[in-house]
Amino acid sequence: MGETITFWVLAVVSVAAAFGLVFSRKAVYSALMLGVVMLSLAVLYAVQDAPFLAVVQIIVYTGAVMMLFLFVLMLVGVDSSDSLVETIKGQRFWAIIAGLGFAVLLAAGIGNAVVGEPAGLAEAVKADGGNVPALARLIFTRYVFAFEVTSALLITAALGAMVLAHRERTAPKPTQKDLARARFLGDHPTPLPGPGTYARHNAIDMPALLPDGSVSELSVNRYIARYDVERGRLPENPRLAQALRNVAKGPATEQPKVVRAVAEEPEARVPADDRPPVSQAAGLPAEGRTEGPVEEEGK
Amino acid sequence: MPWLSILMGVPVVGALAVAAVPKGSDKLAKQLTLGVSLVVLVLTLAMAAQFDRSGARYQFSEVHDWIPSFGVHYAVAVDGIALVLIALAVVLVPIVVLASWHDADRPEAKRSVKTYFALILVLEAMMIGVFAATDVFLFYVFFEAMLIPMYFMIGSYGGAQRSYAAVKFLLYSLFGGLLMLVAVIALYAIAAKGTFLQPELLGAIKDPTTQKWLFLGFFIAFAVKAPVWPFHTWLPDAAAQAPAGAAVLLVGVLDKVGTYGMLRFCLELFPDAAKFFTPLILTLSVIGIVYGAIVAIGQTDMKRLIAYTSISHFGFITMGVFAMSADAGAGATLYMVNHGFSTGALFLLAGFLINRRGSQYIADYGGVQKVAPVLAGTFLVAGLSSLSLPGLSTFVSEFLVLIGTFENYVVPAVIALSGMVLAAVYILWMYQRMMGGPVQESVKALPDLNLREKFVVAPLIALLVVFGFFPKPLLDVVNPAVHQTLTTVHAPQFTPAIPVTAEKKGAGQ
Amino acid sequence: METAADFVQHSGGVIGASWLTIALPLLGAAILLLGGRRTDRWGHLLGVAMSLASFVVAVLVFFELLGFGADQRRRVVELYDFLPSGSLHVEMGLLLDPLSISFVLLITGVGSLIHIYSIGYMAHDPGRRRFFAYLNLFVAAMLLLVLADNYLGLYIGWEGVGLASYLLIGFWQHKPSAAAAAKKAFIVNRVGDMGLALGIFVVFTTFGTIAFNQVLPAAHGASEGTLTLIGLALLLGACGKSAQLPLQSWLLDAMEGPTPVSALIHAATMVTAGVYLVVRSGPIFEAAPTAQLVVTIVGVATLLAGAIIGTAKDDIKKALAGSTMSQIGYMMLAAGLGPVGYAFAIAHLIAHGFFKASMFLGAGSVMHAMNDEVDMRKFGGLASVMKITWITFGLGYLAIIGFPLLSGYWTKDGIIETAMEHNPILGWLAVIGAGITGFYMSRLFFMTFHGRRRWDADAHPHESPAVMTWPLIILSIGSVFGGGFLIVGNRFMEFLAPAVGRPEEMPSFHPFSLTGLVTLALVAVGVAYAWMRYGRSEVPAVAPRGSFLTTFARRDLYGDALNEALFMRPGQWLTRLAVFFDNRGVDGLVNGLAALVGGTSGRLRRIQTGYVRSYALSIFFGAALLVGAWFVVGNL
Amino acid sequence: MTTHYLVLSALLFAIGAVGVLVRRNAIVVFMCVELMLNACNLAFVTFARQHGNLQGQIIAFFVMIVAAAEVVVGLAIIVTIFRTRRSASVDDANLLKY
Repeated sequence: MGETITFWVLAVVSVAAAFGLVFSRKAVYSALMLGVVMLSLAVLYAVQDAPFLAVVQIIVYTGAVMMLFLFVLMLVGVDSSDSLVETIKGQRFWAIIAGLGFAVLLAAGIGNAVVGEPAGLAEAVKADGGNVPALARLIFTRYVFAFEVTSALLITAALGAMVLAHRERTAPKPTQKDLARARFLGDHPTPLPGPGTYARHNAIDMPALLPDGSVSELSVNRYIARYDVERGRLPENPRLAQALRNVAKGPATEQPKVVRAVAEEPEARVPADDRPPVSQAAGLPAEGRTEGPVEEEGK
Repeated sequence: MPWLSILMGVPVVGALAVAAVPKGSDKLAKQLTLGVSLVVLVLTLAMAAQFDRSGARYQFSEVHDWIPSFGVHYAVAVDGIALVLIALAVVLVPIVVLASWHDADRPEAKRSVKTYFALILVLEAMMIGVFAATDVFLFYVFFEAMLIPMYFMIGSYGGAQRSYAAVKFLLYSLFGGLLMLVAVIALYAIAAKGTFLQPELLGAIKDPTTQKWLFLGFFIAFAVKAPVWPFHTWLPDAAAQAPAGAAVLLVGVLDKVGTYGMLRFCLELFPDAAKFFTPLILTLSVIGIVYGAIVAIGQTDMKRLIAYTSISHFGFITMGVFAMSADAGAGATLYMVNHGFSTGALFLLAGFLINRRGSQYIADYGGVQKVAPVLAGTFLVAGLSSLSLPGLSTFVSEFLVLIGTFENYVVPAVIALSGMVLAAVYILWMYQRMMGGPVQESVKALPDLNLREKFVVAPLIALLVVFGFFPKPLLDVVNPAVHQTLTTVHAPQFTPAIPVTAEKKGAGQ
Repeated sequence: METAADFVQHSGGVIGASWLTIALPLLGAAILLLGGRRTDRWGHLLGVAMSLASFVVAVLVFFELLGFGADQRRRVVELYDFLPSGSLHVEMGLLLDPLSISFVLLITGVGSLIHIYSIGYMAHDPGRRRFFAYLNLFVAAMLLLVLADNYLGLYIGWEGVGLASYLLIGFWQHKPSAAAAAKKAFIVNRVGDMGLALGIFVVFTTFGTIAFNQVLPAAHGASEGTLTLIGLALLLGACGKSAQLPLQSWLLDAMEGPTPVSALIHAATMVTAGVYLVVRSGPIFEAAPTAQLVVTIVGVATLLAGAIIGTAKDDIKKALAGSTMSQIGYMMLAAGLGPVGYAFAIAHLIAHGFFKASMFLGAGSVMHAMNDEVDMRKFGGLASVMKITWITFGLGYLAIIGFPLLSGYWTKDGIIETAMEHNPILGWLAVIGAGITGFYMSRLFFMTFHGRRRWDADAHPHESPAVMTWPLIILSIGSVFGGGFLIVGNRFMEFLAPAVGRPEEMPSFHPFSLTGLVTLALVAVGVAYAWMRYGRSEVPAVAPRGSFLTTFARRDLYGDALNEALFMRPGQWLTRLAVFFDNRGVDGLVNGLAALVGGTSGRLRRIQTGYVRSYALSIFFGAALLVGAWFVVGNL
Repeated sequence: MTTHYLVLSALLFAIGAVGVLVRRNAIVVFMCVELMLNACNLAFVTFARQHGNLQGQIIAFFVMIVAAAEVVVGLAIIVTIFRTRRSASVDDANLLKY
């Protein structure tokens, strides 16, 4: 009876969470939904005489794998939400048809199958005195080769991840001398101006006033400016507010060339013909972003 | 002594050795190739000398299991027909090697010279194998494997359009080969003898409908290979683009596998179907003879022209094969050999001309006879052999084919006779345009044949003349095999309308 | 009737070595061709020596043959097993009988004289060695033609002489006209050879052998239809080689070759091979009257056509070629008359060999003197400067028009009278032909040697050297006495009878028969008319336009035009069509198929959008379908 | 009871599959794949109990290991792609076509 209740509760939760996973616009929500599904499943494992798996599910999946997902999400950018508008014609329609068909067919098939009462695992684990020792016996005897192979797989995966994520340095690392020269060749030999001193809300989101009285857009970080704009926490002074808006709108406004020359992605210096041809087209918006301010400067 | 395996092994080992020659010593590679091919020639002659003309049909037989579970054997042996064709191949190879001495090493080509010669040796081994195989499956393997070296010889050493020609050649041949593979497997399955050995499969297929389908499978493959009209269009392209030496091996030997296969497999394995299809095939042959000749007349490129003459000649061969008479069969076999020599000489001489002048268009020549009389003279002899002038061996074979066909099928033979006239037109017109007339400016400095080239042409012409006046050695070898084949097919014996009393000449003495 | 038993197997003696007649000139040709420039200095001498040696062997054989009784004069010399095939078994051998030995003597005799003559004629030609090589090759092939004891051997010789003729007509390959003429000769001959080959096929399928001594005795056993077919096929071959209608067109062009070639091949020997073939196959023709009739018709048609062409040609060699056609027409006519005509045919052939060779060589001598000019309108009055040539040519001329007691008189009148007895229409046509012969030969003779000198300014005619004049003299002796020697007293008929069969009654020669008188009168009229027009009156330097008939004759009776319209133009058209069809039709079909496959896959590859999700969708659909299928199948 | 678990497993699997097909964010697609793997694991575990045989659990265990490896590599690939393209949309990586 207890199992039935548990099952129905968790089944509803997990299916709902699964739908949430598929249909939420923000990837972080999806990740959390997936965590819910996994936890529910962990409980279901436990219910079904698989305590070891339940624990592994929680530790490995919910603990490690999910964290990895979230970490990558952070890396890629959590702030953007996906568009759910389908771009491939008929893809969504046919996907749903196929999914429905598949589910119905499978469920119908399973539902029609005649299944007796579960045999239960009590017999199987009795000799070893528990689920974990029984599993251990199997893993280290009969399936030891597979187990060893998985270790190789994991090492390979770790290596692969490192190789893939590694960023190849295509130019020699700039020395102190290079940095200094670049800095003094650029527009801003001095450090960027700090944020404004007349802080009322939050000191680092207040643009600084330069000695001639003008507002320095360089003094505010773009992300902070955007945060302010989105939250409507703009300063009351219209000049300052306008400056923040400019910063938030224009990407990386007025990053001094000196600084950019050092901090810019190395691929900007990769000769054009080393890149696959279409990536130039894909890279176009990014270039527009970086080139935009230069034009503004000209004006 | 496993003669045939040795014959195949020597060139393979030679090819490996040639391929292993260090880069830069091309001359060594060439000399090695020539040496190996001459060794093979000597071995073949030694084998041929031991061939017992009145002995068993298949001699020098070797049978080893290859894939026992399917009854596939490494089985080789030769009868008279296979023997003369192997002899043709091994005679042509050293000649081709000598003729191609500088073909592969044009500096602008940047191709590996030794690879070319290694490929020739590999091809030689396969040509010997395909004629010697008595296991249908082994035959098929050689039949297809032969394409590979030839594909590379055309595709990487040929003329401007070489890749088009090579791909066309390959696709055509594969198309036929696949049909044959189906037929080979079906033959094995339906015969249910658990073996692929050709002698044991004789008469295994009784059902006439099955015979017809299997026959078609084999025949189309051979018809593409031969090539029989209308499967011929790959040949002019391939022959025109291939280097002259490769073209000789292609038209001279490789294509003979098609007609040889008809004689050995189509006829012997499926006698009833062969008889059923004979009218159709004779029609195709006659069309090929006349059509090939007419199209040859209209060619402007001499290598294409020679290729089309070959289509005409292959018409004669298939006609002879399917005429089902002893004379025509012997004639067709002889034709295969003689055509190899004759067309070989023509292609090689055309190659010499092209090397000198840099053009394969007939219109770019004129008056060559004046500046290079030996070249022109040998070209004329080769041309005359192509038009089957009596006194040259091609005449003997063409005459036998025609008279043998006439015994059983009057109308095709009479139409085919017109091929004689058309042959005269295409050869002599080409000769007139290229060699006659005033000397063209561009050929004024054309050098005559050098010593190497004379050594290339001389044996071919000598063979043509010797077998033209004295074909008996070849015929004696071929006749028993042809007789056996016809016995298998149950071809009727020819009887004249009014048999002259079989008295010897001059019995009155 | 003859039987195989009449043929005597022979091995020893000079006859046994008769193969030397063929082998020696062949050896000469081989040495000269393979020896290259090394043999340039003495090549011509070797050529002459080989030809003479062959002649000597032939004479010895002849005398040994004469030594046997008349019935024993058919000797077969077996050489070797040539073609042992399934049912066709050809043993190469030589057949020596009166017929073949007559030819052998003519070929080697006249051939040797022409060899000698050529030493002088070709003295300044850089290709003289090659020329003699070809001449030797020709002699060998021609001897094989007449000596072979089977049709295949004959055929080999037949095409061999065709090759030699091709090489010699095109000897000056650098002249496009010569190269074209050589090709034309070979191709037209090949059309004839096709007929000969067909004839051989029918012979083989009928009799199972192609040896003369087995086929000919058995010929009467075959059905008349078969024999007619064989006869007509052989006749086609004969027409090609002997330039009879309708395959006559090559002979006039063949005059592009050097003059000794015209004399030897295109007058004295090769072109008569057709007559030899018909006479040799006599038993076949005798049993097929229709074929015989066609032979005579062809003969008469050609003798008239050749004569008409001869009247209008201004080129001395072409005029002579026309006359050759015409004279061979007479021989054909005789050969078509059966045993009674054979002897006359061969006798005329031999006589013609002498006088026509003499005239051709004379013409060559004239050309030699006149800077290779051939236009008779630029000759005239040469009699005074070239005495020997004039006399020898004149004797040949008189012989050909049938001047009483000269060679042509005996042989040609014999033919005309036999034809008259056989079929008056043919006979009278032959008489008319003789009259025209009188005219055109006189025209030629007068235009060349008499009348006003119309030479070019730089012409300095002179008599030819002795090496050229001696052959002329010897040949003219033959043309004066040869015919009489052969015909008077039926000497030649008796000699030939064992070979060709004996007619029921030997023809007796009536010197003053009505036909003979009429013929003589007509010839006289022709000569007189020619004298009026060309001897006494002025000959215009440029040919007048002339009537339609003149143009008709000048254009070779439109033979070339006809060939062009009937064969060449449609042939070219057909060739172009076939090439087009091959490139666009057959190859186009193949390439079209390839393009179709290529196009289809080009379209199909658009399915590969690059969107992973599309691929995943199709995978998922596939999985769903599989599950569905599994249920369906599982429930069945 | 077993049937219920299996139906749940099938449902989750189908939902995951639909997610793979309709979502463009590579990370979400990955999550959906994980969902499908989990659904399979549920089925394995259920069958293990049904048959009284531990091998179902063993394979589920291996599936988890492989899934972990797969996630590591997959995410690394996503990061690399994102770094060059500034996008994690699977539709943007469509060069391998035609």
